[in-house]
Amino acid sequence: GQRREENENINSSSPVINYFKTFQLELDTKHDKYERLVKLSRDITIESKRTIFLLHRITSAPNGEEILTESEAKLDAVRQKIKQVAQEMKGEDMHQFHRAFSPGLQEYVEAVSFQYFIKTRSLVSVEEVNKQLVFAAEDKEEVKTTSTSDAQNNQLCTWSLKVTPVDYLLGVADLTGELMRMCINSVGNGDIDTPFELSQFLRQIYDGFSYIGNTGPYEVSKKLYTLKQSLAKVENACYTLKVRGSEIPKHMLADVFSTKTEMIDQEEGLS
Amino acid sequence: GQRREENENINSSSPVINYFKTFQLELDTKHDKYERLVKLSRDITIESKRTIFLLHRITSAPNGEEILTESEAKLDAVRQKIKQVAQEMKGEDMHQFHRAFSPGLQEYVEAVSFQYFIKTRSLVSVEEVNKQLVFAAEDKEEVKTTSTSDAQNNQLCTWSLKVTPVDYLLGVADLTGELMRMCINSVGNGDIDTPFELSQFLRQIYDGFSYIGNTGPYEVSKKLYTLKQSLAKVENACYTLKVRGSEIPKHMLADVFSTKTEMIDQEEGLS
Amino acid sequence: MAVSQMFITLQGVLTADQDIREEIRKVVQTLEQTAREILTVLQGVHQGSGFQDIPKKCQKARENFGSVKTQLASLKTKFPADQYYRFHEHWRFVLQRLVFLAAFVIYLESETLVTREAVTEILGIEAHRDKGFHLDIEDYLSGVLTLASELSRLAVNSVTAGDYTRPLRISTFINELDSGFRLLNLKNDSLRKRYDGLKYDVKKIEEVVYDLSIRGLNKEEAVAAGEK
Amino acid sequence: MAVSQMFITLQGVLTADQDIREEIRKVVQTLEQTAREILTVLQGVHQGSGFQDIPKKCQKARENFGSVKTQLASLKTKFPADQYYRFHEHWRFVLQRLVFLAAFVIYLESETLVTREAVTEILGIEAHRDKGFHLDIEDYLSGVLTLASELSRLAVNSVTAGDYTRPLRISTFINELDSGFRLLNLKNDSLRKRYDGLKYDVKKIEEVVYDLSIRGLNKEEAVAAGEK
Amino acid sequence: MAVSQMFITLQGVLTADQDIREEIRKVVQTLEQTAREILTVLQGVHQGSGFQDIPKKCQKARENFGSVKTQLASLKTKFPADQYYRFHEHWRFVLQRLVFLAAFVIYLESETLVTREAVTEILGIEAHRDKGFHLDIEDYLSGVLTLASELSRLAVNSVTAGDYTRPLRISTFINELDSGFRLLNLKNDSLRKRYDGLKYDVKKIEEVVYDLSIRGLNKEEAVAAGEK
Amino acid sequence: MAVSQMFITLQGVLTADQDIREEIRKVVQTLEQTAREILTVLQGVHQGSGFQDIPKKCQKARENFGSVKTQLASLKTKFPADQYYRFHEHWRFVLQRLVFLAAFVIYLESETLVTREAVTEILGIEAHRDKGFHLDIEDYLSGVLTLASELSRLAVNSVTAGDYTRPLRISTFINELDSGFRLLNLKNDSLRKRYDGLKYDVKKIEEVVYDLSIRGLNKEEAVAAGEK
Amino acid sequence: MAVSQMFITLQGVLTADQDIREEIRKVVQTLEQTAREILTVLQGVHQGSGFQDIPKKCQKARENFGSVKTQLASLKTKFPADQYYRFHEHWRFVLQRLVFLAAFVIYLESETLVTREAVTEILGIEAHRDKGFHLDIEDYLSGVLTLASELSRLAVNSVTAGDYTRPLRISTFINELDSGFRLLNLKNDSLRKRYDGLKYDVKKIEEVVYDLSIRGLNKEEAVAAGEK
Amino acid sequence: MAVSQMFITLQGVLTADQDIREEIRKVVQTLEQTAREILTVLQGVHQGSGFQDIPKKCQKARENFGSVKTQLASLKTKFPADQYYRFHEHWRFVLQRLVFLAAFVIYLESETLVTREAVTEILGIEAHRDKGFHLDIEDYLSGVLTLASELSRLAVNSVTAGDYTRPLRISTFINELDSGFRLLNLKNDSLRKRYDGLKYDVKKIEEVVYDLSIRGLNKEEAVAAGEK
Ligand SMILES: [Mn+2]
Ligand SMILES: [Mn+2]
Repeated sequence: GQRREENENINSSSPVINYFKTFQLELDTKHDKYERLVKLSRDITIESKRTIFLLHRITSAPNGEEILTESEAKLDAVRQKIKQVAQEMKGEDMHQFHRAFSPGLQEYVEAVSFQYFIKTRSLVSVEEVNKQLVFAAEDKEEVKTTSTSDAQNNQLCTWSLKVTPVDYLLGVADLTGELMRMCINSVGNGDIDTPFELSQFLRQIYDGFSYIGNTGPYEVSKKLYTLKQSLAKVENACYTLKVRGSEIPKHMLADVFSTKTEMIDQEEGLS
Repeated sequence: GQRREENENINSSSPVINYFKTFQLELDTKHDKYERLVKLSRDITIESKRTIFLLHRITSAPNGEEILTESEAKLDAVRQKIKQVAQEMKGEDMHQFHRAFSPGLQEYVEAVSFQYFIKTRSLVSVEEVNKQLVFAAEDKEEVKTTSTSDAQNNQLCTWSLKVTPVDYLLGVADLTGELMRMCINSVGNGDIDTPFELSQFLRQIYDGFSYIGNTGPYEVSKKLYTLKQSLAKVENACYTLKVRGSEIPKHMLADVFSTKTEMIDQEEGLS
Repeated sequence: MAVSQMFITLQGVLTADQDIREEIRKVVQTLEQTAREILTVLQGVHQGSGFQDIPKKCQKARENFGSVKTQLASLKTKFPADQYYRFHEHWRFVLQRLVFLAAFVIYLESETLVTREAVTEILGIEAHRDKGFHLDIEDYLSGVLTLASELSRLAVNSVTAGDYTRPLRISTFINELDSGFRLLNLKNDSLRKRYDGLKYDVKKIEEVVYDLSIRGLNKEEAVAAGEK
Repeated sequence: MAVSQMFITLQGVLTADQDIREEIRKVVQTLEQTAREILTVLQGVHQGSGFQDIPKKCQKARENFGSVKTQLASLKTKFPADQYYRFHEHWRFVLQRLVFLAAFVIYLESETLVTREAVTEILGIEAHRDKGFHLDIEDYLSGVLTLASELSRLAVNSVTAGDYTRPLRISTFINELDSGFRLLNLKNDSLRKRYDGLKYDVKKIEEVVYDLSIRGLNKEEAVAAGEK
Repeated sequence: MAVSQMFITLQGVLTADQDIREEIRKVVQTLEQTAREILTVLQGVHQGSGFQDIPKKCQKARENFGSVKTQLASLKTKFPADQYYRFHEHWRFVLQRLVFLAAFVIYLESETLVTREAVTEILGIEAHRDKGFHLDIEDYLSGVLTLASELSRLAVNSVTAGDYTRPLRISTFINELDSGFRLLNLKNDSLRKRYDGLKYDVKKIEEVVYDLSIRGLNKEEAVAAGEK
Repeated sequence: MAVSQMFITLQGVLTADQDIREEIRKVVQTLEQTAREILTVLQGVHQGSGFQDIPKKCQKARENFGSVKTQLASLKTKFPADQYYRFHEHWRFVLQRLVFLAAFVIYLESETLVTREAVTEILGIEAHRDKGFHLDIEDYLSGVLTLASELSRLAVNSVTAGDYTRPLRISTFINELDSGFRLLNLKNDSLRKRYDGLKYDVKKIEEVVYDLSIRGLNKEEAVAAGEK
Repeated sequence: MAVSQMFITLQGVLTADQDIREEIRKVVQTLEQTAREILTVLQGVHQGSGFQDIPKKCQKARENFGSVKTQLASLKTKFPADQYYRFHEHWRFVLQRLVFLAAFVIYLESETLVTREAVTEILGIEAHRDKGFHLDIEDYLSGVLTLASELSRLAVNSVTAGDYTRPLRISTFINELDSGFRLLNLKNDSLRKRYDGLKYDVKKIEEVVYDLSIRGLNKEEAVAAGEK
Repeated sequence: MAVSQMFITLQGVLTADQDIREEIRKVVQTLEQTAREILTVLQGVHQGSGFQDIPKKCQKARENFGSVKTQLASLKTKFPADQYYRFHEHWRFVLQRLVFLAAFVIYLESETLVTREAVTEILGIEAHRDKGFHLDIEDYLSGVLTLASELSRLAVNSVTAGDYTRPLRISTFINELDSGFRLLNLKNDSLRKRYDGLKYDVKKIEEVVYDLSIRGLNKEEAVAAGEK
C-alpha cells in the first residue's frame, strides 16, 4: 500500500515519543494500582459481610462470647487487607483512588459498628473506627523487605487509612438494616428487651440522619428511605410486643416465658 | 434478658444444624470460586484492552511484524489467565459461573479477532478462537501438584474453555469499533487502500448482524446501533477519499503521496 | 462468502437455542399447572375441616407428584445434560415451588425437614450435579423458606381450627430451621431477600405460641393430647 | 446525648466541606471568565486578518495568564493541600481548558508541544503531586487533545488566509502527537473518548495537505517561503 | 405535487384520530368523577356507624351507577365499534375501578361474587366482545382483585365495629376467590402481579379470624347468632 | 461592534438573574436548616418519654417558626413579587416541609387540620396568590399528605408508649382527610402519586385501632378517660 | 361450586386468547425471517459492485415479497378481524420494517415514493381499516422515515461507487418527503422522535450534493448524462 | 363538615387552574401550526431555485407573522399577567421556534442579527418582563442558536446553487455571533448544551469557505462582484 514508512522511523526517536513513553508508564502504574485496590475492596466487602452474618448468630449468652471473639479475629483479618490498601496509599493522595476502595470501607464500617453495638449498645464514632486503622510495620514480612533498602524506617514506619465521614455515614446507614434484622430475630427468639433498646437506638440514628438531611452527598440522602423503613419495622415490632403484652399483667410475663421454655423442653424430649 | 438459653444448646447438636453446616461449606466454596473468576475476568479484560491498544500502534510495515509478535506474547499471557479460568471450571458446569468471566472472554475475542484481521484481513471463526483455548497440563507447577495426588492424570490432562457463540458475537460487535478506529487512523496516515478494505469487511459484518437481527439475545441487538454508526463513519471516510480523489486522475495519486512524503522529510530536516 | 456463511451458522446456533428454550417453556408450563393443582390440594389443610384429613390430602398430592416426575423426566430430554445452568432460569421458579410442595407434604406426614436427597427422589431427579438433572442448592433452600412461611400460616389456622399443640411443634421446627439458615453466608440476591422473610415467620409463630401461653391453652391441650 | 452529638459533629464536617466547595466554585467561575477572555483573544487567529499579528495576540494572552496565576494561587488556599483529588472535579474542566490555552499560545509562538512542566509554570502551579497544587496528567493530556482539534481548524483557516505552509507544519506536529498518544493505554473514560477525536483531526489535516498537494500549492509556497 | 397531496390526506386521518382521543378523554374524566363519588359513598361502610346502613349506601351507589351507564353509553358513541382495542388504554383504568365498585356493591348486598355478566349489566355495556363495547376479561379480574383487598380491610374494621361474624364469612369468600384464581394460568403481566397480592389479603383475614378464635369471640357470636 | 454590545447587555440581565438565584439559594439553605431543627424537636414525640411533654415540644417548635418567618420575610425581598413562579422550584421543597411541620404542630396542639390560611399565618406569608409571596395550593396539599404519614407512625408509637386513645382520634382525623382528598381531581403528577400513599396510612391506622379493639383496650381507656 | 365454575369458564377464554397470541407470534417470527432475508438482498446495493445489478436485486426482493404475502395472509386468519388493535403490538414492528423494504424496492425501481395503497398491494393487505387487515397510517409513516435514512446512506455509497448523479436525485426526493412530513401535526410520540431524525438525513444528503457541486462533479455527470 | 368544605374550595382552585392550562394548550397548538407553515415557506431558500426569490419568501413569511401576532395576543388573555412563569413551559418551545423564524427572516432580508426588541415587535409581544407577556432572554438566545445552525446549512446549499459569496458573509456573521455568545456566562442547562453545538456550525462554515478558497472560487466571485 501507499503508506508513509519513513515518517515512522523519525517518530520513534522523537522527543515527543520519549515524553509520551513516560506518560505511558505513569498511566499504567496508576491503573494497575487502581485495579489492585478494587480487588482488595472486594475482599474487604466479602469478609465484612461474613462477619455480619456471624454476628447475627448470637442469640444467647453462652455462644455470645465465643462469636464475639471469632468476629474480632475476622475483623482483624479484614484490617490486614485494609493495611494493604494503606500501604498502596503511602505517599499518595487517597482521594485519587477513593472510589476504588470506598465500597469496601463502607462495608467494614457496617461490620465494625455492628460488633460495637452488640458489645456496648452504643454507636462507634468515626474516630474510634479510624484508631483501629493505624498499622505498625513490625510484621516479619515487612521488616524483611524494609531492612534491605531503608533500614532506618524499620521501627518508625506506620501506615494508616482514614475512613471519610461520608464512608462512615454510609456504613452506619447500612448498619440500621442489620439492626432491624437483629430486632426481628430477637422478637422471634422471645427476647423482649432488645427490641425496645434497638428501637430507641435506631430512632436516635434516624433523628441524626434527618438532622443531616440533604446537606450530605446524594448517596447519603438516597439511603434515608430504607432507613425509614427499617425504623418502621422496628417500631412496629415494639408496638406488637406492647399490644400483646397488654393482655397479661406485666409481672406474669416471666412466668409465661419460663413455662414456654419448659414446654419446648418437653417437646424436645419426645422427639 | 429473658432469652431462651437451653434451646440453643439443643440446636447446636441437631441434625438440621449439621445438615446446614454442609450447606454453608458448599455455598462459601461456590461464592469464593465466583469471586476468583471475577478477578481473573478483570485481568483478562485489562490485558486484552492493552493488546488492542498495542495493535493500533501498527502504522507501517517495519514495526508491523514486531508489534504482531509482541501482541502474540500478550495474548499468550491472556490465555494463561483463561487457562486458570478453565482450571476452575474443571468438572463444573461452566454456565453456572459464566456471568463471572463472560466480560473477560468477550474482550479477549475482541483482541484476538483484531489481531487476526490485521494478519489475515478476515474474520476469525469461533472454532478457531476456541482451538487456542485448549490447554495441556504439562507446566511444571501443575505436574508437581498433580503427581502427588493422582499421578495417572499426569499426561492426559487438558483444560479447555469454550467461548460461547454469544460471547463471540459480542466480542465481534466490539471489534467493529476498533476497525472503525483503524480506518480513520489509516486515512490520517495517508493509507488509502485500507479504508476501502475495512469498509468492505465491516459491511459484511454489519450484514451478518442484520441477518441475525433480534433472534439473538438482547445484548447483541443492543450493540447494533453502535455498529451501524461505526459503519457509517467508515463509509463516510471512503466517500471522502473517493470525492477528493476525483479531483485528480487516479494514476497521479502515488505521485502526490510521494511528493508529500518528501516534503515532510524536508520539514523534519529543518527542525 | 466466508463472513456471511459464518453468520448463517451462528444464526443457526441461536435459532436452535431458541427452539430448545421454546420446548423447555412448554414443559415448564405443564409443570406449573401440576404444581398449582398440588397446591390447591394442600391448601385445603388451612380450612377448618381440612385438619382432619391431612393424610388423605398428602396421599393425593403424592399421586400428583407422579405427573411431576414424568414432566421433569421429559424436561431433561430437552437440552444437553451438561448445560443445566445455561437454561436454569426457565425452570428455577417452578422447581423451587415443587421443592416447597414436597417439603410441605413431608412435613405434614412426618413433621420433619425434607432433605435435599429426599426431595430429589420425590421429583425423580438427581441430588448431585455430576449425576444429571439435579436440584440446585439455592433452589432447595428457597423452597424450604417457602415452607417456613406456609407453616407460620398453618400455625395461625390450626389455632382457629382448635388445634393448640401444632403451633408449638411448628415453633420448634421453625426455630431449628432458623438456626440452620443463620449458618449461611448469603449473597445479596433473591435468596437473601427470601431469608430475611424467615425472621417474620419465626416472629409470627412466636406470637401464636405466646397467645396460647398466656391463656394456658398450651398446657390444657398438652394434657388432652396426653390423655388421647 | 452521644448519638445526636455525633451527628451534629458530622453535620459540621459536611457543612465545612460544602463551604469549601462553595469557595472553590467562586474562584473557578472567575477562572472560567478569564479563560473565556483568553480564548476570545486567541480565536482571532482564525480570522483572515488574524494571521498577521499572532505574536501580538500571544502577548496579550500571556498577560491574561497573569490573572490566571493569581486566581489559581487563590484557589489553592481554599482547601487542605493534601486533598487535591477530593475536590478535583470542580476545577478539572477549567484546568483542561487553561492547559489548552497555554499549549495554544506556546504552539503559536514556537510550534512546539508545551511540556507539562512548562504549562505548570505558565499557570503558576506545580508539575508534581508531592509539591502541592499540581496538574493531573490526564488533565494535561486532555488539554493537549483540545489543541490538536484547534490546530486542525487552524490548518483549514490558514489555507483560506492564503498561508499554504502552515498546514504542512501542523501536519507534522499533529502526526507526532498522534504517535505519542498511541503509546497510551487509556481506560474507557472521557479522555479515551476525546482521544478518539484526535484521529479525525489528523484525518482533516491530511485532507488539507492532500488538497494542497494535488494543486501543487505546497511546493509553490515552499519556494516562496524559501525566497523570503 | 403528488407527495404533498398524499400527506395532506394523511394529515386528515391523523386529525380525525386525535379528535376521537380528545372526545374519549373528556368522557373518561366525567366517569372518573362519578367513580370517585361512588367510592366515597361506599367508603362509609368502614366507619363504626357505617355498618348499620349498608343497604342504604348500596342503594345510593346504585343510583350513581345510573350516571355511569349514561356516561359509558356516551363513550361508546365516540369511536367506531371495531376499534375498541385501539383506544382501550384510555378507559381501561376507570373501567377496572367501576368493576370493583360494582363488585363491592354486590358483595355488600348479597355476599356473592358479581359475575362478568352482572357487572356489565350494572354498567350498561356488553359482556361479550362481539356484541359491542364490552368488558375485557382482564379488566374484570383486576376489579375483582381490588375487591379482595377492600374486603380484607372490611374484615379488620368490622371487628372494630363489634361485628365478629363478618370476618368469618369474608374469609370463606376470599378463600373461594383464591381457589378460583388458582385455576387461571396468568401471563407475567400486571394482572399477575396484582394477583400475587391476593395471598396477603387471604393471610390478613385469616389472622383476623385467628384473633377472634383465640379469644373465643367467634363462638360467642355464633351462639349469639344462634340465639337470634 | 453592535452584536457584541448587544450580548454585553444580555449578559447583564443574565448576571442579575444568577445573582437573584444565588441569593435565593442562600436563604433557602438557612430555611432548610431551621426546618431540620424543628423536625428534630418534633420527632421527639415518638420516643416513649416524648408523649408527656408534647406541649413543651410544640412550644419550642413555635419559637423556631419565629426564625422561619424572618427567613421567609427575607426570601421575598430577593426577587420581584410577580416572578414567584420563575423561582418557585428553589423553595418548593422546603415550603412543603414547613407546611408539614406547621400542620404537625397544630395537630399536636389541637388535633385539627391546619387550614391554608392558618399555615400561611404561621409562616408569615400570604394565603392568596394576588397578595404576594403565597403558599401554592399543591404545596399545601403535599405538606398535609406528609402529616398523614407521620400520624400513622405516631399512632403506632403512642400505643407503644401506653396511650391507647390517641390512635382512635388519629383514625377519625385521617378518615376525614381521606374523604377530603377524594373530592379533588388530581392530575397524574407527583401529588397524585403521594396521595395514592394515603390509603396505606389509613389502613395502617385502622389496623392499630383493630388491635386495640380486639383486646378491649379502646373501651378500657374510654372508661379510664371517663373517670378522669 | 359456583365461583370455581365461573373461573373455569374464564380460564377457557384466557387460554383461547393465549393460543391466538402464540399462533400470531409464530407467524410473525417467519415474517421477521423473510424480512431479514429481503434486507440482506437489498443491502447489497451499498457494496461498490452492487450498483450494477440493482434491478436483479429488486427482482429477487420482489420474489421474497411473495412469501411475505403468504405469511401475512396466514397471519390474518389467526384472529377475528375486528380485533386488529388487540394484537397490533405483535406485528407492528415487522410491518414497519416491511413497509420500509417495499418502499426501498419501489424507490430503487422507479425513484418514487410508494403510496400507502401500493405498499398494501405489495404486502397483500388492505389499505383501509374497514376492509380488514390493514396498514396503520403511523406504521406506514414510520417505514417511510426508515427509507429516508437508508437513502442518505445510499447517497454516500453511490458516490464511493462512482455514481455522481444519484445523490442529486435522492436530494430532490428527500426534500419532497420533508415538505410532506411538515404538513403533519404529529403527537409527541415515537413517530415524532423519528421524524426529528429526518432533518439529519436531509442535511447529510445536501452535504453530499455540495461536495459534488464544489468539484463540478454534478455538472460533469449532467453533461455525460446529456450525451447519453 | 369543615374539612370537606375546605377541600371543595381547594378543588375549585384546582379546576380553574386546569381549565387555564387547557385553554393555553389549544392556542399553543394553533401557534405550532402557523410556525410550521412559516417554516415551509422559508425552507424554500435551500432549494436551487429558491435563491432567486428570497425577498418574496420573506414577504410571505411576514404575512404569516400577522397570524402569529393574533394568536399570541389571544394567548396572553388566557391567564393572569403575573403568572407568566407558572405556565411558561407550555409555550416555551413554540416561542423559541418563532424567534428562530423571525431571526431567519431578518437575516435573509438584511443579513443582520435580529435584536430582542425587534423580534418582540414582529411577534407583537413585550421585550421587557414588567410590561406584560414578554420574551424570556433564554428563549431569545435559544432561537438565535437555531438560526446559526440553519445558516451553516444555508452556506452549504448556496454553494450548490452557485452563490459563492454568501458563505463568506455567513462566516463573518457567525463568527460575530460566536464572539457574542462567548461574552455570556451560561449555566449548565439546555441553553449551554445548545451553545456547545454552535462551534460545529462555525467549523462547518469555515470548511465551506476553505473549499471555496482552495479552488480560488472566492476570488473569482469577488472579482465578478467587483465587476457588477
Ligand atoms: Mn448490610
Ligand atoms: Mn473495544
